[in-house]
Order: sequence, then structure tokens, then C-alpha cells
Amino acid sequence: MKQLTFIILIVCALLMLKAAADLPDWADPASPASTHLSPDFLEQGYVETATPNIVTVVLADYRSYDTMFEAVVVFAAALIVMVILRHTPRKRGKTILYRPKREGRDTILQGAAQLIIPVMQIFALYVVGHGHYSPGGGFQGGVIFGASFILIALCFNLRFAIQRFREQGVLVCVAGGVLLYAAIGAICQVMGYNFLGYTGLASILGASDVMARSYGILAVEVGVGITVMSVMVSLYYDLASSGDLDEGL
Amino acid sequence: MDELFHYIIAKYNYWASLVLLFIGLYGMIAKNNLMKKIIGMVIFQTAILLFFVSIGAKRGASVPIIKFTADKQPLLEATAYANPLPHVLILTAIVVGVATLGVALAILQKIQRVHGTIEEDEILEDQRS
Amino acid sequence: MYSPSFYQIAPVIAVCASLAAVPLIALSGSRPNLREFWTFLAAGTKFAMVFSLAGYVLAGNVVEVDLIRVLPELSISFRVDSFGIVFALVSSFLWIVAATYTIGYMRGLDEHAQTRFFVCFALSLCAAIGVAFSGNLLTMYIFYEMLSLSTYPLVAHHQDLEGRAGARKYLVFLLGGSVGLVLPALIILFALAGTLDFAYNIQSGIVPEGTGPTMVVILFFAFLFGFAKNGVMPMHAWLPGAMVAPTPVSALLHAVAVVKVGVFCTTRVMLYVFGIDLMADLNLGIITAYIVSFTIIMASIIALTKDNLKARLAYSTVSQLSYIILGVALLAPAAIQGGIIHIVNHAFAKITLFFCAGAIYVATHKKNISEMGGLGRVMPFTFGAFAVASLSMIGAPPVAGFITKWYILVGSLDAGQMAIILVLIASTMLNVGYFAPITYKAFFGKPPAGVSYEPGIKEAPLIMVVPIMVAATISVFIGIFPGFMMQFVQMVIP
Amino acid sequence: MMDQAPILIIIIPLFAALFLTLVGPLGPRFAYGLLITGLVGSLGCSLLSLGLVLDGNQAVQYRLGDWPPPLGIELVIDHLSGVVLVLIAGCALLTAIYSLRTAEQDNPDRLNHYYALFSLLVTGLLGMAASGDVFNIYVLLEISALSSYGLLARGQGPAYFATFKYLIVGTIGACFYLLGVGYLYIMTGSLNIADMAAILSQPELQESVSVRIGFTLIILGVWIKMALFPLHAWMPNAYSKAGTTTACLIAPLMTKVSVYIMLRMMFTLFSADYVFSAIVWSPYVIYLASAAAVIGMIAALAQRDLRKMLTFIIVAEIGYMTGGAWIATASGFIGATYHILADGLMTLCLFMAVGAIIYRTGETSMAAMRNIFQKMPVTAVIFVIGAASIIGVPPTCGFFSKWYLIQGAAEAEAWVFVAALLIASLVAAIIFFRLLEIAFFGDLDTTGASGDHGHSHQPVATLRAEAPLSMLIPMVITAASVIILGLYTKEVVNYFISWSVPLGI
Repeated sequence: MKQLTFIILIVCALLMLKAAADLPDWADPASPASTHLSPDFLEQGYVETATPNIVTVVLADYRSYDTMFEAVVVFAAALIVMVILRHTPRKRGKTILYRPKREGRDTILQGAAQLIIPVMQIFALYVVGHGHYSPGGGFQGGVIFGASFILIALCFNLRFAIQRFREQGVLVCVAGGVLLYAAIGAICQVMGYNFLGYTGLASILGASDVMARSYGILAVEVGVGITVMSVMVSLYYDLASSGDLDEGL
Repeated sequence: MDELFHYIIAKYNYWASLVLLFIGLYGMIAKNNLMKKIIGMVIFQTAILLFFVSIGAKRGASVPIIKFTADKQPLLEATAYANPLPHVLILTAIVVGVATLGVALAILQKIQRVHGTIEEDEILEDQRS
Repeated sequence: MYSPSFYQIAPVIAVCASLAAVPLIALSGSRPNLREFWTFLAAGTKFAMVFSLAGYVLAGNVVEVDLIRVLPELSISFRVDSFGIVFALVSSFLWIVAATYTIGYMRGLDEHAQTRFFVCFALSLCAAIGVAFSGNLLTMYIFYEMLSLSTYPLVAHHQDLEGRAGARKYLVFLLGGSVGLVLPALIILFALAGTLDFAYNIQSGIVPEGTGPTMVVILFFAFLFGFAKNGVMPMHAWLPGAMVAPTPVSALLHAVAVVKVGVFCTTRVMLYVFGIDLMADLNLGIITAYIVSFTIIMASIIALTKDNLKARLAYSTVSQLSYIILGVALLAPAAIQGGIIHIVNHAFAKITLFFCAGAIYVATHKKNISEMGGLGRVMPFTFGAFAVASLSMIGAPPVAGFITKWYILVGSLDAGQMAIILVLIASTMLNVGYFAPITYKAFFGKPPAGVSYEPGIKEAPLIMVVPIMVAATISVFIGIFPGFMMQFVQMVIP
Repeated sequence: MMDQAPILIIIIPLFAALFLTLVGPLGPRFAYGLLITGLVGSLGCSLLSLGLVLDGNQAVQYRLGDWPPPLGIELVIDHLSGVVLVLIAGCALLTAIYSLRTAEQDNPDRLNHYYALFSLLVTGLLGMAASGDVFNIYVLLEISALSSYGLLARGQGPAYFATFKYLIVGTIGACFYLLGVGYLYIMTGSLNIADMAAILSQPELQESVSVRIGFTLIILGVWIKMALFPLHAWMPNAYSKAGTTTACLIAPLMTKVSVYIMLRMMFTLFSADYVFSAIVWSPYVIYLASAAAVIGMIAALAQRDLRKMLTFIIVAEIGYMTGGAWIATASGFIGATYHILADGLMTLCLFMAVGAIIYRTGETSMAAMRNIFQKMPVTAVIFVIGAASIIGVPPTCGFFSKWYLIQGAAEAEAWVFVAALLIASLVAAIIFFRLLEIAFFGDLDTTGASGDHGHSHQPVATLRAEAPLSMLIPMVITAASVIILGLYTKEVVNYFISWSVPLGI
């Protein structure tokens, strides 16, 4: 069976590789992908949104509908993991220990963490905010922020981390980020534009259409950041403790 | 010979990602250990990400962040920047991959709890009994 | 005479009367008398409607009603013409007779699930009239399927192993035929012709000119064997299997609804879809005639070997049904008339025979012919009627069956088919062979050894004997005065 | 406000899902009400959009973020997608109403999270049907897939392993789709369906091997997602172990939406001309579809578990639709499209009826059907209607879809497919009559097989235990719509489906 699979896959691979002759060369400036839509993005993007990072522009404005669902995907993942792992009633006294219980403090580890974590969190905020001008944005910043909580859990223990950021709070953040995103879209609708048409924010913010788009991008990036951050935390909580939210990795 | 050379060198991005793709697919189909299946899945997804992201490359272009000339005027020339669209798509696909991975791991933990193993044949045996 | 708008609505009422009675019957399950009242009300309404339509049709009119257009080019529609009215008259009249008898039978045996029984009975009559009045093949097909499904619980009525096996066989043959053969033929015909409405005369048909002969032949045989209710061998096997049902069901199946619907559909398709001209061109008629001749002879021979009265009657049905198709397949005007009038003749005669079998069973719990010696002296009315009906089957004057034989004989002479005449003679001999001994033994024979009738045995209840006598009398009446039914039949021939 | 209706179809259930996550403390009834409200809103908006489409008799486009289509994402609602949207929203609403008892039974805790996933799944399906962008379809495909993993994993013990397999296979399917989109993007540089279709019609791309590979990968991915034989192995296990509500929601809708995506890809993104002339393997799909229809039905015949049987029937029905789409005639296309609607309704009808029976009897095998006519007469009648539609008994909608499919196959002279359809119908008849026999008469040993005259057995005294009203109402509506759809076939075909019959077939 394994051999059969192997042979079939080899054959498929060879077929597809043979067909690769038809594809444009790597980094060919004349390829359709580089000539059809991307010039429009690159040439109009800055003019229309006052945001130099075109990836951010495409992500959070031209294709922001996709990005909203991206946030929904991570939201769904957190929800599903919670639903799968958390729904069994906890069995008392059967806490699985994944590592030996330690007495006392890991001074070096925890001291270092105490130093690093604030820096990480500030850097995460910077990455979210500076996504307009440099690589970065809600996803990247959110992941870094989430990582800071995971670091707490790793260096202290899971209980300690949960005390800092309770499950209910995580859940509110998970849904709240997406809600922020979708709400901005809906506000644009209320203002008479289409869903996620950030121009609709112009009259609220008292800014020009172009700047309104820029602010709109920032707002949804913040929403994405909140969701991604809390989803990272939530996934870690559930997976590390197998859903017990008690003692974990 | 020259043509073949061109075929391999100029399109190496497709070669690389397709080889990875099929390695991942093989892992997903043929491996007995469910964790290895998940690893195969991740390789498989990553291969597709590579495939996509390689489309964005453009000779002589830099990252798609608008540069400014000395007099603070934006440099709006499409040939100067790489294609931003694949980056955006890949960001989405990465997120989807992470979400799938998370769910898969959660289910795997449950399987381990219910069946006491994550080897496929042992689980099937467990189900039969 | 009523206004034309009445005649637009009458076919719908005729079809739906029994359908409307279904919830009423179902709801009054706990009060048998009320339940039976609904049955009679529906039956009376139905017959009244059909009868009033009969007069209208006799005046040369054809009623057409478009009910609902389900597909862009196809609708569910009714058309009441002389051919349909013959069948509708018979089945709606016999429902009244059968309902009376059924009440006696069911109460006499204290059967279970009587409400379900009457509900399905009503449904199947709705379907039968629907088939008679349908204006195109789609409508006919829908009602045909409805009949198959609504009679299924009737066949499986006893719910024992035998009953279920019979019902299963019944469904497999009927659904297999209709879904497996008729439905694709229907759709292919629709793809070819663009319509499924029946032609207005029996000459032309609706198959478009230029259709390949192979296709026509395939379609024709798909219809002939697909309408498995017509009992043409080898699709007849369900019929003896369905014998396990209670006798009123057998009577309904064999005389009124099911097999007649099968035969009616077959002949309708032969005459109004393919048309005489096309069938004659491709020699389809004569091929069919030989196929059904084989059925006639084979079924009669099998009937000879059966001791169970109902089984013998079942094979007799298989044989008699093929007479109808034989008549039509000969394509000569006289034979077609003979075939169609046999729908009526056979209905009355066969229902009498089954009623008699039921009456015997209710009175004595006897099923086998060998146990019935001397029983005629105890039950003279029942066996008298039985004798009359078997004369009709045999085709002896003055009973109705004679009319059929006469017309088909004339028709086969017209068509120049000497072989068919031989078939008719042989089949008549066989008919005598399996019917005469029953009557003879009943009146002049002695009870077989080891069987003694309990002293209490007497004639079946009055509510059963009256329908038997009515049906037998009508059989004789049609034999002496064939004019009433024949005038409809003659209208079929242009 | 009218022009916002297309997006509201998708956004309303999304908001419902988000709020549902947070309303745990307010109790299950509140969550139930919120879900129903969201789905009613969604259904209303989809009806409104369908009205807009019918008004202008042309597709309604909705630009997200006000960006013009090839740059931004657009929603396109035409006659076909409008009807599919109404079907999805309607079925989801009926299932939601139905779920009052069963969802609580299956999810004693965290009901609101369950409902949130429910709502997310519906969002994904609606979004897929309305989207006019290939990549957006992928994202929504993943949303619906992820939420279905979550919902399915809430079944009993073995559900985890079945769900895991489904996850692996589903990911392969989605990734194939994504890879195919990648190929097409390389060759066209666009992601908008209409724009890509225009570019793909250029002669040099019609010849391109890469475009063919892209098409093949997309179709392969969709086939895996919709469980076309022989890629169906994941489905029966995953669906049959799910909770009642989950099965009612996922089984009728997921596969149908995948079929819809297949039609979209074949005829909107590419063209009938391209699919049937440039793709070398397209003539063989008929055989695959025929095999799916026959083997699916026969496998269903072999099952003793009611829901497993139904899922194998779905495998067969997928064969019908695939065959209808690939026989390259207008009637076949109409049949396949009409069957999306018909099959959605009739499988929903059956799953609901079976769910109610399981809810009352606690059994999942065929034995649960014993004496159902006495115990749950209404449910039994609804089951019969659904079964009749699967068999193809007129005037249920199943008959008319089969009618069109056979007509299309006869026109294309695809006799193998005609035979497969007929055999499948006959096998379906056997399946259901075997069940109805048990339902009508009970098992032999319970009624006493002795005696040859029926009067000796009295029916076993069975308590009447009809399904609760919250289950009965949606079931009755579904069963009624199975028949109404059948009776109004002409209208459905004329007003909705005939508009989307692709050119060139």
C-alpha cells in the first residue's frame, strides 16, 4: 500500500513537473502575475490610502473582506479547540503532570522573563502600529504579544499565567477583536458606504477620504491583533493542559 | 541541453515546492502515526505557501513598501516593487494553516485520551474491540 | 346536461373523491360505521361523476383538464375520452360492489388494521381513475406509481412472512418494471417527441417520423414489459405471489384496479402513443400477439396444476389479461373492440370468481379445490354465481365472455392470423379444463375422505352474497345486451 | 438599504456567532433565540437579494470596500447562487429550530459555543455561495471546514478519529483547491472570477498545460470536499457519528455547496466549451459518477446504522449531480442544479426524521424503526416523503431531478449513466421498503409470526411518542417543501435555473 502510494505520488509529481515548463520563469517581471493586477495596487495603493506598505494596503483595504475572514478563521480555531478539549468535565485528581513539579523559584529564568516580557509587549504594539510603514501588522504584532503570555506560562507555570489573563477574558478578546473588525465594516455601511468601505469613516473622524482609509486600516489591524494575540494564548492554554486549564506544560 | 538547464534553473521555485508538496502528501497518506500525519500536513501546506510566495518575486524589485525620493515624493513605479498580492494571500493561508494545526492537535489529544494511542492501526484495533 | 364547466371539474372530483375520503376514513377509525359511510360516500360520488361524464363523452365530446404544469413542456392533465371512460365506469362501479363485499369479509373474519385497509383501498381507486383519465404519459405514470405504492400495504396485510415475501415480490416487479423500463422509455420518448400527450386517434401515435426502428422497438418493449401490472410473461411472477392478500384485495387487484390498470396502460400506449400505423409498419403488433399468445397458453396450463382456488384464479387472470393485449395487438378494428370490451367482461367475471372464493373461505375456511366437493349444495348461490362467471371466462354464450371471443375471432380472421385462432381454441379448451371441474365437483361431487363439513356451514353473510349476485347478473346482462358498453368501445375506432 | 442585502446575508450570522461566543451566562434559551434571529435575518436578506436578481434579471454585484472588482473582492449573486443562498439559509434555519432539544441533549455544557460554531459554518457556506473571488472561496471553505471539524468532533468517542481523518482529507482537498488557484493566478494574474474567465478565454491560455493542471487540481480538491466516489471514504464515518443537529446541518449542506462550487468553477470560471473539449479526462467523469451512484446506493443497502445508510445515499446523490454536470447537455445541467435544491431538502428531511426517531428511541440501528408508524405517525410520514423523493416517486422533487438527469443523459446518449440512475433508484427503493416494512409491521418476532390469517395477531400496544413540536414543525415544513418544489418544478427551472445554463452545451 505504501509503495503504491509512493509510486502514484511520484508519477503525479513528474507530471506536474513536466507541466512546469509552461509556467513563467522565476522572478520574471513580464509574468501575468506581475503585470496584471499588481501594478494597479502598487501605483494606486499609496495614493488612495496614504499608506506606504502596499502589503498592508492590499491586506486590510483592497482585500479586507478576506482578512476579516482570516481573523474569523483563527477565532474559529480557538473556539473549536475550546469546544473539543474543554467540554469533558474535569476528572478530579487525574491532573496529568507533563513535567516534575518544582519547588521554589527559577530565579534566572523568571528574572529574564520579567525583563523580556515588557519589551516584547511594547515591540508587539510597535509592530501593529508600524505596519503602515514597514513589515508588520496585526497578525505579526498579535503573535508577538501572544508569545509574551506564553513565555509567562513557560517560565512560571500555567496557573500563574491564567491568573494574569483569565479564560473568560481571553474569550472576550478573541471575539472582541473580530467584532471590532466587523463593526468597523458595519459602521461604514451605516454611513452609506459598502461594507468595509473605510471612506465612510471620514465624516466621523473628520478626516479626508484618503486618511480615513489609513485610519480604517489601522483600526482593523488592531482588531486582528487583539484576536490573534488572544487566540495564541487560548490555544496554548487548552493544548498545553489538555483542556484542564490547571497544570500544564 | 541548454534548454533543460534553463528549465531546471529558471523554474527551480516550482521544483522545490512541488517536491516538498509531494513529500508532505506522502506523509499524510502513508504514515501510521497520526502526529506524523500532522507533520506531513504542515509540510504540505508550507509547500503551497512557498509556491505562492515565489510568484511574488520580481527581478530588480524590492519589498512592496513605497519609497520616497529626496523631495518627499513617493516613487510610484510598479517595476520597482515586488508583487504584493501573493504576500497577502500567503498571510491568509498561513493563518488558515495554523488554525488547522491547532484543531488537529486538539483532536489528537482527544484521540490519545480515548484510545490511549496515536498509532492508526492500534486505534482501528481498539475500535473493533 | 350540465354546463361545460361542470365537465371540466367532474374528472377532478372523480379522481379526488376517494383521496378526500382518506383523511376522513383515517380519522374515524374507531367508529367503523362512520368509516364505511365515508367509503360509500366517496364511491357514490365517484361513480356519479364518471357516469355523468360518460353521457357527455357519448355525445362525442372529449374533456380536457390541465391541472398543473410541472415541467416547462409537460403538465399533469386529464383527458376523458371513450377509451378511458370504459375503464373508469367499470372500476368506479365495481368499487361500490367491492366495498360492500369487503365490509362483509373484513367484519366476518374480524381482520386487524381495517382502517389502514380502507384507506389504502380508497387511495388505490383514486389512482385507478387517475390512470383512466390521464391525458398524457407523465400523468399516467404518476398514478401508476401511486397505485403500486398504495396497494403494497394491502398485499402485505397479513404481516406474516408469506405476506411480506409476496408484497416484496409485488414491489420488486412493479417498481422494477416502472422505474427500470417505463421511466427511461418515457423520458427518451419525451426527448424524441417533445411531448407526452396522447394522440387523438389510434392511427398516428406521437412517435415522430424518422425515429430509428431499433429505438421504436426498444421503447415499445420497454412499455410492454415495463407495465408489469399487465401480467405478460415473464413479468407476471408477482401475481401469484400477491395471492397471499385477503380475498377482497385479490378481487380488487385482479378485477378492478391493478391488473386492469396495467393492461389499460399497455393498450393506451400501443394505440395512442405508437399508433396502429407505426405498429403495423414495424410488425410490432403481430410480434406482440405471439408473445401474449404464449402467455395465454402457458398460464392456462399452469392454472390446471393448481389446487389452491385463488392460485388457479390468479393464473387464469394472467391468461385472460393477455386476451386484451392480444385483441389490441392484432390491430384489426374488430379485434381491438374485442380486446377493449374484455376489460369490462373480465372485470365482472373475475370479481365474481374472487368474491366466491372469499365467500367460501369466510363460510368454511377452505382454500383448496380438492376440499370443495359437494360444497355447492350447501352454498348454492355462491356456486351458482361461480358457474356463471366461469362460463364467461370460457366464453360461452350468453355470458359476457362470449362477446370478447367473438370479436377477437372476427378480428383475427380479418387480420388473417390463423395461428391466433388456434390459440384461441386451445385456450378455450384449457379454460374449460380448469373451470368446469370446480363447478362440477361442487354440485355433484362428494366431500373428500377425511373432510367433513361441520353442521354449522351455510351460505356466507348476505352482505357478501348480494355483491356476488350483482356482479354475476351484470356479467350475464352484458352478454345479452352488449350495446351499452360497446357504444363506447366503437367510438375508439375512428 | 436594499443594495446592502447581499453582504448582510453573510454578516448577520457572523455577528450572531461572535455574540454567541460571549453569551454563555445568559443561558441556553437566549443562545437559541440569538441563533434563530440571526438565521431569520440571513434568510430574509437572501430572499431580498433573490428578489433583486429577479427584478433586473441579471446578477447583483456587491463591491466590498467600494473597490472595483478585479482589485477588490466582490459578491456576485445571480439566479443560481441566489437560489443556493436561500436553500442554505432556509435549511440552516430549519435545523436551528429543530435543534432546541437535540442540541441541548448533545451539548449539556457550552451550548452557546456549539451554536457559535453552527452559525460560523452557515456563514462559511453562505459566503462561498455568494463570493465572486476564487481566493475568498478558499478562505470561506476553510471556515466552514474548520467549524464542521469542531461540530463533528462533539459526537461520541469514535467521532474523534473519524473527524481526524476528515480533517486530514479535508485539508488535502482544500490545499489542492488552493494549489489550483495558484496555478491559475500565475497564468492570469487575477483572482476575480469574472476577470479570470475573460483572461482564460484567450486562445493561448486555452492551450496551456498549466491552466489544465490548475483546473484539474481545483476540481480534484472540490471532489474530495464533496466526497465523490472513490474519494468518499472519509464521509460516512465522520457524519454518522456526529450529534443529531450536527448531522442535520452538515450532511445536506456541505456536499451541496461543494457541488455548487464545482459548477461555478466549470461553467463560470472556465466554460463548457473548455471543460468538454480541452480537458482530456472529462469524458470519463460520467463513468466515475455512474459508479458513485451505483456503489453508493449498494453500500447504503449494506448498512444497518440509519445515519450511515443516509450518508452512503448522499455519496450516490453526489454521483447524480456530478454526472448531470459532466454529460454536457442543458437538461443535464438543469438536472444537476435542480438536484442541488432537491437533494438538500430531501436529505435534510430524512436526517431530521431519523434524528427524531433516534431522539425518541435512543437507537441508531434499523431496529429503531420498529413500529414507528404507531409510535410517531407524523415523523413516519415525513420519513416516507423523504424516502419517496430519494427513490424518485412523483410528485416529489426527487422525481423531477431524475427526470432531467435521465433526459440529459439520453440526449447525450450516455446510456451508462441512465442505467446507473435507474439501478440506483431501484436499490434505493429496496433500501427504503425494507425500512418501511419494519416501520409498518414491526419485526416479525414482535408481532408473532404464527397463524396464516391476520386476525390472530393484535398489534403490539405501542405508546404514542411523537417527536416534540420544536422538531415536528421544521420537519413538516421540509417535507412540504419537498413536495412543493416538485410541483413547482417548472417555475423553479424557468425563473432560476434556466438563466444559468451555460452557453455552449
